[in-house]
Amino acid sequence: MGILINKDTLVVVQGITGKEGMFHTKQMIDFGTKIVAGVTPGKGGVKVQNVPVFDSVREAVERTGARVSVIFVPPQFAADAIFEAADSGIELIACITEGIPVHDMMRVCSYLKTTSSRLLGPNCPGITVPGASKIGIMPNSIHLAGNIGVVSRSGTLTYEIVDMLSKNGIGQSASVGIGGDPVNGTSFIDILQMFEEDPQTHAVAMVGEIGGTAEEESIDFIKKMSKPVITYIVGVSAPPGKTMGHAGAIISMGVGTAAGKIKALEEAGIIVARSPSDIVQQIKKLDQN
Amino acid sequence: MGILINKDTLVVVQGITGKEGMFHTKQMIDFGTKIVAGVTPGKGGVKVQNVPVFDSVREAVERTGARVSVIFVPPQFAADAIFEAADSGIELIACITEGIPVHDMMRVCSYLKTTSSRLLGPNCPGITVPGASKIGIMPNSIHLAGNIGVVSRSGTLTYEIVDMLSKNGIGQSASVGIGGDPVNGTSFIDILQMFEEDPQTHAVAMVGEIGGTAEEESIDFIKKMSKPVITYIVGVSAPPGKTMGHAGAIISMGVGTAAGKIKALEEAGIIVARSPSDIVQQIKKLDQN
Amino acid sequence: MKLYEHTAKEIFKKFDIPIPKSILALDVNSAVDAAKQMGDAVLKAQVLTGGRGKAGGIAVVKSTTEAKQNAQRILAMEIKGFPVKKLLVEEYRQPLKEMYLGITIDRQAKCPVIMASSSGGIDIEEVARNSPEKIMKIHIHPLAGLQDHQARTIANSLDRNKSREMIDIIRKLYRLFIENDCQLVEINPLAETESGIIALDGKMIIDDNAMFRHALKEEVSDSLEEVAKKNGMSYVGLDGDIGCIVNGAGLAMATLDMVTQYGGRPANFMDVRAGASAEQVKAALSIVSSNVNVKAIIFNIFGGMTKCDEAARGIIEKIPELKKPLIVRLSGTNEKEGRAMLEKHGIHMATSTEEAAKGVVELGNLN
Amino acid sequence: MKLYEHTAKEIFKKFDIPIPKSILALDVNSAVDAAKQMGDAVLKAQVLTGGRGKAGGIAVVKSTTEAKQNAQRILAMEIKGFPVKKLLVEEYRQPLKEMYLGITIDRQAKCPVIMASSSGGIDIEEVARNSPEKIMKIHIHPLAGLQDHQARTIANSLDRNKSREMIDIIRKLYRLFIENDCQLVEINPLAETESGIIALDGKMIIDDNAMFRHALKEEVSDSLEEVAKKNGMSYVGLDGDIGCIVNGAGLAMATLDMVTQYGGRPANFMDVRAGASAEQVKAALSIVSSNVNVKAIIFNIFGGMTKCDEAARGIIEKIPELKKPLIVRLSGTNEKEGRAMLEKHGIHMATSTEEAAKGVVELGNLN
Repeated sequence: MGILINKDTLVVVQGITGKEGMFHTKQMIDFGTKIVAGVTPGKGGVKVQNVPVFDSVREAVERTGARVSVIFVPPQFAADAIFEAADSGIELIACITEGIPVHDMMRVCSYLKTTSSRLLGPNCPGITVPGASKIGIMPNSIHLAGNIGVVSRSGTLTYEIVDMLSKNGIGQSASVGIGGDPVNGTSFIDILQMFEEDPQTHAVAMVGEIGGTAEEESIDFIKKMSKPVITYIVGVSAPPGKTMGHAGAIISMGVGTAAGKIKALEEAGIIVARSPSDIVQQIKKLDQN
Repeated sequence: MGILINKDTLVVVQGITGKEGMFHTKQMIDFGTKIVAGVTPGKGGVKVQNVPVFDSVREAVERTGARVSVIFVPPQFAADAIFEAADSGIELIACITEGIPVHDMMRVCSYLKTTSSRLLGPNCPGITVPGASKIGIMPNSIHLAGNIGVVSRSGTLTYEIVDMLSKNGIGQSASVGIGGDPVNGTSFIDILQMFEEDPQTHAVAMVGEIGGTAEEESIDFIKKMSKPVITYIVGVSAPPGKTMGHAGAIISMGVGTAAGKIKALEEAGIIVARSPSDIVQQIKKLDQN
Repeated sequence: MKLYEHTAKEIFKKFDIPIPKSILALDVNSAVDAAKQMGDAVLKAQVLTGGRGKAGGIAVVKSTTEAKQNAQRILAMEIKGFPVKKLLVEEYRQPLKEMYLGITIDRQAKCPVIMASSSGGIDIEEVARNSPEKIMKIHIHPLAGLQDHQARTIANSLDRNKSREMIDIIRKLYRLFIENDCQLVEINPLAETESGIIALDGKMIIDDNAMFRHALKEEVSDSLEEVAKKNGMSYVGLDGDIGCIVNGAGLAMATLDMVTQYGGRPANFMDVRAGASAEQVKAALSIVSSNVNVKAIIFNIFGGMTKCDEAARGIIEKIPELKKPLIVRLSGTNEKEGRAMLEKHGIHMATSTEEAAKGVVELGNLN
Repeated sequence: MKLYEHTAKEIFKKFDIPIPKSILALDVNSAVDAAKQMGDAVLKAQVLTGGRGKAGGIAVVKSTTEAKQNAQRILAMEIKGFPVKKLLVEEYRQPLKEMYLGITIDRQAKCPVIMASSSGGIDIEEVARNSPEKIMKIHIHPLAGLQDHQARTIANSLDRNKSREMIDIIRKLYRLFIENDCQLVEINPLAETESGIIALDGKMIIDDNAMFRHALKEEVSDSLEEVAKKNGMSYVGLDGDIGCIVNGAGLAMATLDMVTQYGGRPANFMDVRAGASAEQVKAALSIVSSNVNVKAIIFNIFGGMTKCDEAARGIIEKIPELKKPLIVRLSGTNEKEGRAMLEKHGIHMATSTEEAAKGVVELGNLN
């Protein structure tokens, strides 16, 4: 079970011949992920970690049946890599790359609406379904199979929380990083919906941060969910963001602070944990009820 | 009944202050169409045929509740007029304008897929539901309410056929011109589907012509329909089309001739009439069966 | 609008697509002078039709004598009815490999499609027919435009070893296609030569509807097609003797079909378009009747945008100088007014296309 | 990257958006010379922050004496911590009406949004708060781009009588926004003057991630923020005494929150980003420890892309010159190797963010 991927998911790694691509291909294989192909334009024909490399995603898909892609290509080529994956029929595209221009991402997201591909990220750690498959860069050792869905805008903070859950014997149905960029492919609500529908998931930990309104937007959905959601918002001690001129103020009108988010969540009756260890406590409380 | 429009349809005329816009606004009003607004940028505030004119479609929609638009603006501004209608929540856009650049239409059609608007045309005579409403430029006098759906790529040829049907006592549930341009909004199949679902329609007359593959593409759909479809293809005596270089030949590989279309239709067991009066005869035959 | 090879190549040059050095020559002497400057040269007939190579309209020349002989010969040719009035004199570039690269519009997919084949040259249509798998087709999203991965895929299919050079040409050609409102742009052959990849031929067709945003001038021509176009109408000459004037392309084709069914042979296709004015009607009658083969004219209007009284006014003004018998059918917008005007002048009238077609064939047989 | 007004206006000029005549002055004398050339002139402090008008950083001067006095005064100012080093000297243009026009990115809608108000000027934020209906917002489809009807709607909302002039400016500003990868471009006020509509101020923020495709040079600066940026890291100075080095913005924020919860006050935010090298770790330690207020440092890595042994290598190489107490937490990729290396050097270790945060606050209190 779990969401989005399972143990039979066939994966292509875009940018497999780069340093990060190579390293994490090995990590994913060690985890048990079925990496069936790599892509680096111009390097078709070689092998990396015993995985065949192709010139294009289309070729990789035709030859191996891959349906999920994970992207490690540098930011200036990453938008094109997403376009290529979508045009080649990839169903789930996890883009790890950090630093993609936001204008590129607006075009990408607009284009993806015309396709049936889902984008996770960019600037995200990917998704791990313990005991089944891992797409991305979360450390292999931190996961434990179980019934908590974890979804987060952050990378390393997700590891911290998943690690703490596991060390406290609380397993995860899946851990998902949706990415920290202002414009991204998959929202909190998308993942909450999947956890709501996944029989293995009993409760969800949602980790938000300052900036944007992604957390506030999820409130209505969370209230309708049958499963408990524990939230945690970081950035309480952050200084007021660098001003974005009047336009930022007009658009956001003061939203985006941790205090504002926590207030909105609590007013809606949603549990807000105060630290990673508090998440653990809150989940333990759920079990007692 | 009928399709797409009915007697309560509220219509805005884009380009109402132009010569054609003014003339056909009057014609439509005479037919019984509820023209509630006109739009010509910069002319907001005046009245044409007692219809209030606005600067923008959004304003027209907000003030009058119009849900259908008919476009008479010159070809160089027509694509923008379609964008504007779609962005203002218009559900059906009938674009009468002839001569819109095909590159504009590719962009328009691609954009419309991201909206819920349907485009009829461009370069089309619009749609008439006898006794209910007329959107476009078909002559008022030729229609008779009844049970035949008419759909055609042509303008004036549609009038000829509708006129002949009416003079022979064969009424129409609706007459629709989908337009003669290479890239357009609504296809034969779209309209056939509506006729199939419309209880008032008992049979359909579909009028095609040389060029493209719109007729061939409808064959599979027609075969699945519960209602009889009489087809008529013009251009049998037309000289071979001006060559479009190799690319045209590679793309079309000889398709697009009237002979080819007629052959494909007849091989699929679909009735092909040989003249407008033959359409009448074929429909009369249906009634006898 | 179809462009001559030399015009297309001027546009290629603007977009920085590599082409051979060339000079346009309008007579034998300047063709010979040009060839001298090129060393080995190719003389190419400039005509707006294909198949000129097979017709002998292209010659490689290695001496002044050869240049003169061939320039004289080609400038005297007529290819598929097009007299050769211009020669493009190009430096000769030996192709090591001939490829095909074209962009056109896929009506069904409603988007541009790039086509490429590493087997280019004069037999590309045969390749398309017999080995369609040798032609790669890539559809381009009209709003997103050409993506890098698409250019790369096409480039690799043409020549994986020249990928970078190829991607560059593909991107430029796509930009050219978009910025010039092309219905077609084609390089065949796109040749690999010792000094790089180069467009040895160039074909462009620009959307007539988009001419308002381009500064291109059409070649001066006094053909009936051109005269009609200038008057906002569409005319295609045929080899029969029944002149046809109709509003709307569909009804015009139906009218021609009817004339043929009744045993007549249309002398032309003419669509006066929607909303024709009296002036346009007069021009249409002048154009159609100026064809000496025409024995009788059918004038068939079903008015929507076009008003029958406006059409009648044009006909009546033209009648005195019209030497050919005419049958008129007017229906639709302002039909009564139009018919009443014509009846006063005793003009043959019909009430349907079929009746008019039958009538005009009879008039033609009498004449 | 935030641009100075004068840089933004140079870009406005390239895109043919009307701006007043201006000269950039770095000292009083050249400011006075420039003002002389303008007749009535405005001196404007060039600082990368808002509110300079209210702070007195703008002055209209009508004489050489006034110019000199004000140039001296403003060049001696510091506005919200930014010393004024440059003056933009502009010809004075009397605004008859002040409007607002800005383009930014709507994260939620994932597209550009154009904002316009006929009530522009320094109080625009108040307008936004109290009369949001006075600000028109139009979302632009990222692939289709700005449509004419959208430009027209915005133009009409600003000034229906100057629609054509306004449409032109809106189109140019949108093109500027796209072609420069802007996160924000803003004209406030966009002024109507006797000689036409003109951009009296200009603000631009360019996406740091897109700098690779732009030739803009950043202002030279030796702030810790800039040094961090040059090393591929992100640093924000705060006013506490606990130095913080973390990989990942989310974990960094959580770390600061924890330090605060345990009673400490963070001296900075620092994200060393994913995949930091030993060199970057050393640079991070240098930057954070160079702040004299720092009493203790927390170094918190949960490695995914970042490898713990690589981080440990950086720490160990830096230890000899590091004068401040340090607590290190290493988890994730190559955790064992990293921890083993540090243990050999007797460095304080923690196993979670919370433990490390608690530890660093204790170290700070000891110091």
